[in-house]
Amino acid sequence: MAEPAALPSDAAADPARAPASASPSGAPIRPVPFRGGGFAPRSLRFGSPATFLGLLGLWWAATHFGWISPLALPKPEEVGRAFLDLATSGLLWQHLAASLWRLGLGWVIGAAAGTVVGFAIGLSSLARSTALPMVSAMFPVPKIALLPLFILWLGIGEVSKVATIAFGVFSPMAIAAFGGVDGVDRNLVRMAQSFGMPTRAIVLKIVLPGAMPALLSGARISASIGIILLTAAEMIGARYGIGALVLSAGNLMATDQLVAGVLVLSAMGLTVSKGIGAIEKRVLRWRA
Amino acid sequence: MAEPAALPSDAAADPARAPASASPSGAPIRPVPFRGGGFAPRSLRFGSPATFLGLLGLWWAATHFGWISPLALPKPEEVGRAFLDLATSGLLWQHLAASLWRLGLGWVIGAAAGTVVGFAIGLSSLARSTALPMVSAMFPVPKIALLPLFILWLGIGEVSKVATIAFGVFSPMAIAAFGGVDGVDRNLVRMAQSFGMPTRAIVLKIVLPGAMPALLSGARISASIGIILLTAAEMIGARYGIGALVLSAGNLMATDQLVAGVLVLSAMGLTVSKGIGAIEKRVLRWRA
Amino acid sequence: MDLIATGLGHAYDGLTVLDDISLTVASGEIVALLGPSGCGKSTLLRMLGGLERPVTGRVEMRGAPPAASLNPLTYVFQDFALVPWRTVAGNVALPLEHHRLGAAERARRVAEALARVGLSDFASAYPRQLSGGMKQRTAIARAFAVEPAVLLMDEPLSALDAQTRDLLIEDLVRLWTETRFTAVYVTHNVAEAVRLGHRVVVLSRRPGRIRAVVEIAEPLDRRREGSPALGAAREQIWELVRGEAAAADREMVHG
Amino acid sequence: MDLIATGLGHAYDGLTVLDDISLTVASGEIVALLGPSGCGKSTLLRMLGGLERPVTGRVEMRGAPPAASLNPLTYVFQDFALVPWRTVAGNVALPLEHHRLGAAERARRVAEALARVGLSDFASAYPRQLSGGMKQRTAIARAFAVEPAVLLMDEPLSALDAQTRDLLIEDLVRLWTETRFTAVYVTHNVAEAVRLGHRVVVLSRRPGRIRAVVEIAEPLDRRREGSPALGAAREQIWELVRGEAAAADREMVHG
Amino acid sequence: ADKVVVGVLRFVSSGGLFIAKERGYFAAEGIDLDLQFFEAAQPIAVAIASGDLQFGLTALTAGTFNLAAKGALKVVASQGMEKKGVKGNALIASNEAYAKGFNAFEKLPGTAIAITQVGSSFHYQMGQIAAAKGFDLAKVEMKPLQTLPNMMAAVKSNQVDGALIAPHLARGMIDRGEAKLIGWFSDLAQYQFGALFVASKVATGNRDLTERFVRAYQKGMADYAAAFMRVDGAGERIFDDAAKATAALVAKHVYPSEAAETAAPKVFAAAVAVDDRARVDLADLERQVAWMKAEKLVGADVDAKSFVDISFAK
Ligand SMILES: Nc1ncnc2c1ncn2[C@@H]1O[C@H](COP(=O)(O)OP(=O)(O)OP(=O)(O)O)[C@@H](O)[C@H]1O
Ligand SMILES: Nc1ncnc2c1ncn2[C@@H]1O[C@H](COP(=O)(O)OP(=O)(O)OP(=O)(O)O)[C@@H](O)[C@H]1O
Ligand SMILES: [Mg+2]
Ligand SMILES: [Mg+2]
Repeated sequence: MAEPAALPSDAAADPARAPASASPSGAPIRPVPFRGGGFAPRSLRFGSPATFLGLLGLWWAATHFGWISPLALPKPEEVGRAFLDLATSGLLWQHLAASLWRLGLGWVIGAAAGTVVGFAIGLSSLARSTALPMVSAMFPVPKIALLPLFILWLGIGEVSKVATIAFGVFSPMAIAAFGGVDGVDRNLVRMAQSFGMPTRAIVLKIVLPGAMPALLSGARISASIGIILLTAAEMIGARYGIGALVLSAGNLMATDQLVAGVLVLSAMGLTVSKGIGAIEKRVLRWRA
Repeated sequence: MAEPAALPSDAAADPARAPASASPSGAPIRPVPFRGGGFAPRSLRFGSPATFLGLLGLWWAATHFGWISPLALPKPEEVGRAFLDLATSGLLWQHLAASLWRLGLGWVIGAAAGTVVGFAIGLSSLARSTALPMVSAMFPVPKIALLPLFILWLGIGEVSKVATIAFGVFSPMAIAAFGGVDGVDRNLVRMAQSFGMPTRAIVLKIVLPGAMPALLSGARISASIGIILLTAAEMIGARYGIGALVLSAGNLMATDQLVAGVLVLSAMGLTVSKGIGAIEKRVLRWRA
Repeated sequence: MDLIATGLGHAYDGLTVLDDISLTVASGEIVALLGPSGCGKSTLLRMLGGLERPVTGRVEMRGAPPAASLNPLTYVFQDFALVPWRTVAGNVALPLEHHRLGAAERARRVAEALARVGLSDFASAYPRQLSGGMKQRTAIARAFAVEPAVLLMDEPLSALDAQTRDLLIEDLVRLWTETRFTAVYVTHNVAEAVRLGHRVVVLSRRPGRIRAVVEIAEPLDRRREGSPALGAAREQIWELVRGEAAAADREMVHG
Repeated sequence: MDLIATGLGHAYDGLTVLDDISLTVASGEIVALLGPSGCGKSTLLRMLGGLERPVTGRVEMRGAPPAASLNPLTYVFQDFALVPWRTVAGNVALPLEHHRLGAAERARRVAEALARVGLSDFASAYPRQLSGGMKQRTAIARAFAVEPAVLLMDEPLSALDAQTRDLLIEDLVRLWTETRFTAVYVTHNVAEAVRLGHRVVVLSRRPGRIRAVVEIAEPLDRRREGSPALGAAREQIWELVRGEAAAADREMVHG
Repeated sequence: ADKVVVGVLRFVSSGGLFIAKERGYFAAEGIDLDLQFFEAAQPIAVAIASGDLQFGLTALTAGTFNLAAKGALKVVASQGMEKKGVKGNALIASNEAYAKGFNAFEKLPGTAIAITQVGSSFHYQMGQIAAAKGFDLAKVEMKPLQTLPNMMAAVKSNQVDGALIAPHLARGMIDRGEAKLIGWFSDLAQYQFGALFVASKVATGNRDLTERFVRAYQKGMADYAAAFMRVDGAGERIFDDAAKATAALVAKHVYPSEAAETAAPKVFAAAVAVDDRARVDLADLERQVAWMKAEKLVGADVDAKSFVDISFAK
């Protein structure tokens, strides 16, 4: 079977073959120009470290050659020293531990509530008519503006801080979950129904895994928002916490500490994002 | 052609027909149970006004029957009075005008920059390797933490306020645009290439409209984030602005004004969202 | 178990899709439903299976389903409807999981169903790794795993290419010869209808009405490409559907 | 204008997909490319049209394309590739817009192309409002609007149902009789290949090699269902592809 | 011992409390004091209202008046004050504005002045300056910048014409040539800007605890006054070893990460005037409330008498 079958007209291998209506074989021959390709960017292997190194270099040059006043931006080595001071004194870990704990708890509560409400919106007309407008109305409410009320309601302890984060995480997560549920292939649901699967099983085995990609991307966004809110949450009576550190550095105009703290927050964001990426890879193994 | 053709075996209209292998015609007959339906929630017509009225009623009852201390939450009528005072004194419009102007300008700048960067990330490997990590690193940076630096760099005038909003809007918009470009059907791009369309035309006529749904939903989210940041932006040296109003109400512990201001922000968010919904309906007419 | 439809009619938002369909599917019989796109074939099948409530008329079962049947009326969907996050075996196990079966019995049923369609080696593959024909075979295995009394198949082969389709038709004929399942087989492919149907019910353009019922006496396992009886039935049906198809194809979909 | 491929080969990340394909498509000729799924038909067509760079070998054009041709090598895609946000007329106009044509000339070309495929009444409909056959006809109109020298068609009818496909094949035959276009027609449907090809090139399973080239002398417009010449060619080709298809269908897609 | 949580800012004006804690005056009264530090004044009052804190030492602002008027907290003792002869808050001008002629209190109309927040003590002081110099406060553009560092930055970079700012910050800026002095507020008027607050529940329900707390606090305030308020013949305050030792106690809380040698002089320089028995000047508070009412910063129903209890600190 591997050899071409010998058929009467097996002449394709002869490029000079010229049927009746063909162009004269003496006509000029031009190659077919390439016009495809592109529109498929890839992440270059060392792109992201190179970028960060480049930015660092730029920062170094800008502060050392006086392009930027030292008031406006500390030198990289000052920030590095501030960071080292924090790390060696052990303060960094105390700050980090306090923040991570608040962030983790607030995010879990807010994300869980958001997911449940988002699922309800995605599955029930009643929830869609009542909870959806509430979620949409709550999203643009600035959490810092509500801090005085949060203190009155929940005190200055951990509760109000965790609540600030949870509250901020809730809306985007609910919206993501709702979109995810809405996007679940209804054919799969009909299939499950056609096998007489009970509603509970359909929600758990069809809707939940089907909404998982949306939930994970919601987790990604809401984690970023949670980190942003850390600073707002730690405006109130926080002794430790990266947000508190950054705020007090701002109050003292200690720009080196300020920038160090901001970089820590940014690194936290990147770490969480990488972590979710890893989870995605595992949980969504079934995709591509 | 409308009449069924008279064919030898046209006996389907006779339900009593029983071929050789069929069940005995005396066997018990049961209806086929219905097991479909559901999983298709709709927004009920008066759901959202009913919800808001219900919440208002609850609020009224909670504050009037003393379930919540008057310190923690003002009565609805107090908030209404505060709102009316603001409206009749004309202050509300001054605040609103100042905020809308900042929000509009900041959002346009941030969204435009985000869209351009997102398109670059979506189209070029270089941008994907450099700009994408930067955008991801910038997203979780809390803008309030940077306020002291923003003041140093951009002063306490309108520039720093607009920049705060633009900066906050930039990342989510870039991520949305990038996702939108990534999601554009590559077959359409190949089709355009196969017709020899120049790259510029492909970007404008294929990629841009194809990414439009994602851009609009990015606009929706980033507008909410812009409104949230209004308060942060107006922390500094703003005499007018809803964010400044809310902050100073918080400073004065004038909870009635505070809640009125927050409701205005929430209404702004809902209005913007409705507006984008209307644009969606027009621009995405070609869908469903 | 027989399936009996009486005076079925359906409309979506005032658009009448089906009108006065009466039809009996006897036990062990394959009824092919043929009609142009949009004539309501899928709607009819959904009503037969209890996934859609008929606007007029009713659907009934006569006689008890076999005791082992977990799901008397079982669908095979055009788009396979495989759950992408489950392996082949997981997909076949899905409809068994909410029944009280022992783990061993469940595993036995899955293994048996996969063996029947020749996919035993692919039990732990994900749907994305399968060719179209294998996907559809998985869907068929899933349907057989619940021991259906009646199979409701909605264009089960239309997503496949011609050669693969041919292979699966042979699979189906073999399965029918072995198990004598009952089926309603929706298609708009005349050749397929003639190859698989004991009777072919031809529907008109929307609103779908029964235009004709063609009975094909030749036993399934003896039907061949060139056979004259099949050729005659095909010609006859082709004449019936041709004009309708051309008209239906030139219709704009509003909405 | 002739299209000449010499010693073409391709590989994706080390996976050899095509091997040593040499082929000449003469002006006015329709070459049908037949082969099992995954054998590299689309890859070959993309290389012929300059959308993919061959790893080995080269593709050339001999002779000048007609002066009026805006895009000598023009595709018709399997999934239609209609831009959903443009109307039928807008889709047909799309490839004309970057050429220096007067607005009147552009409108004339669009109207003529739509008239040729019988879609003049649907000029302002959006793709979502069209049936599959109409979508494919729009895609064909778009291809004709640029006056191609060679049409490259990648399974242009495989997304359509059998009846609609039949109607479009007749359309294509009529169009060829009128305009004598040159085409490479990729398909995995033997009947289609035999109906439309002056020559049928049969590829082997991956890596695709030319297994055979079957020449069919009968003029396109005289080919009929039952004709013995066609029947013979079909049988011959069917034999060639059958075993390969069964094997290809049982292959798991890795990746 | 009774466990008591008190909210406080890391300011020298809270020095009385720190001294009392360090010298064991609270322990002597059977109080186990837990200091809870805040970044801003406002949340201290809110936290007392919410029940998280029993006591708080913070500024008198429109916000605290509004909260107090709702019955959640009471003022029982005073904190810092502006007093003739002791340099308190200063009005400074940015170099640019100064060069353009902003060199006296009288030139304030038409300028943009940085304050912390609307309704803050700085805001009130601007009102008092306007009253003393007889111009309309509305003619001054008030720029709320939330924090003192923000205000400094704005003055330094000439983004505002001037600021009313704490004395040690003002001195530093003037010394470094970043701003010019217009004048000291204490030259114009006298007033109390901070107070010891107590939750109403504690003041009425546990009068004994409140009395013991205030007693301990008063002792600390007496030490504070003795250490920082003694003046020599020229009116300059005397910084001797005793003052240095006391300053070191305060510095422990105000500059927790700095050594006492460098921090103590800073504390001394930043010391504001206090009443040595921490008495509340009810008439002064009534004036403050009246002014804020006029500016619509507090509700019309706010009355100082209702939340000030002068029976503790006599
Ligand atoms: N859920 C629905 N809501 C509204 N209209 C519907 C719905 N489902 C189907 N229709 C319409 O009802 C008609 C019949 O649909 P149906 O899917 O039953 O046709 P069909 O014969 O199966 O067509 P096809 O061959 O394309 O699968 C079509 O015009 C379709 O647009
Ligand atoms: N962009 C790509 N990257 C990697 N592998 C590819 C790519 N495109 C195609 N392939 C692989 O190359 C092989 C041939 O693909 P191609 O699409 O050319 O086959 P085909 O004959 O057109 O198949 P079909 O009949 O299914 O359309 C397949 O195994 C496919 O998985
Ligand atoms: Mg259907
Ligand atoms: Mg292909």
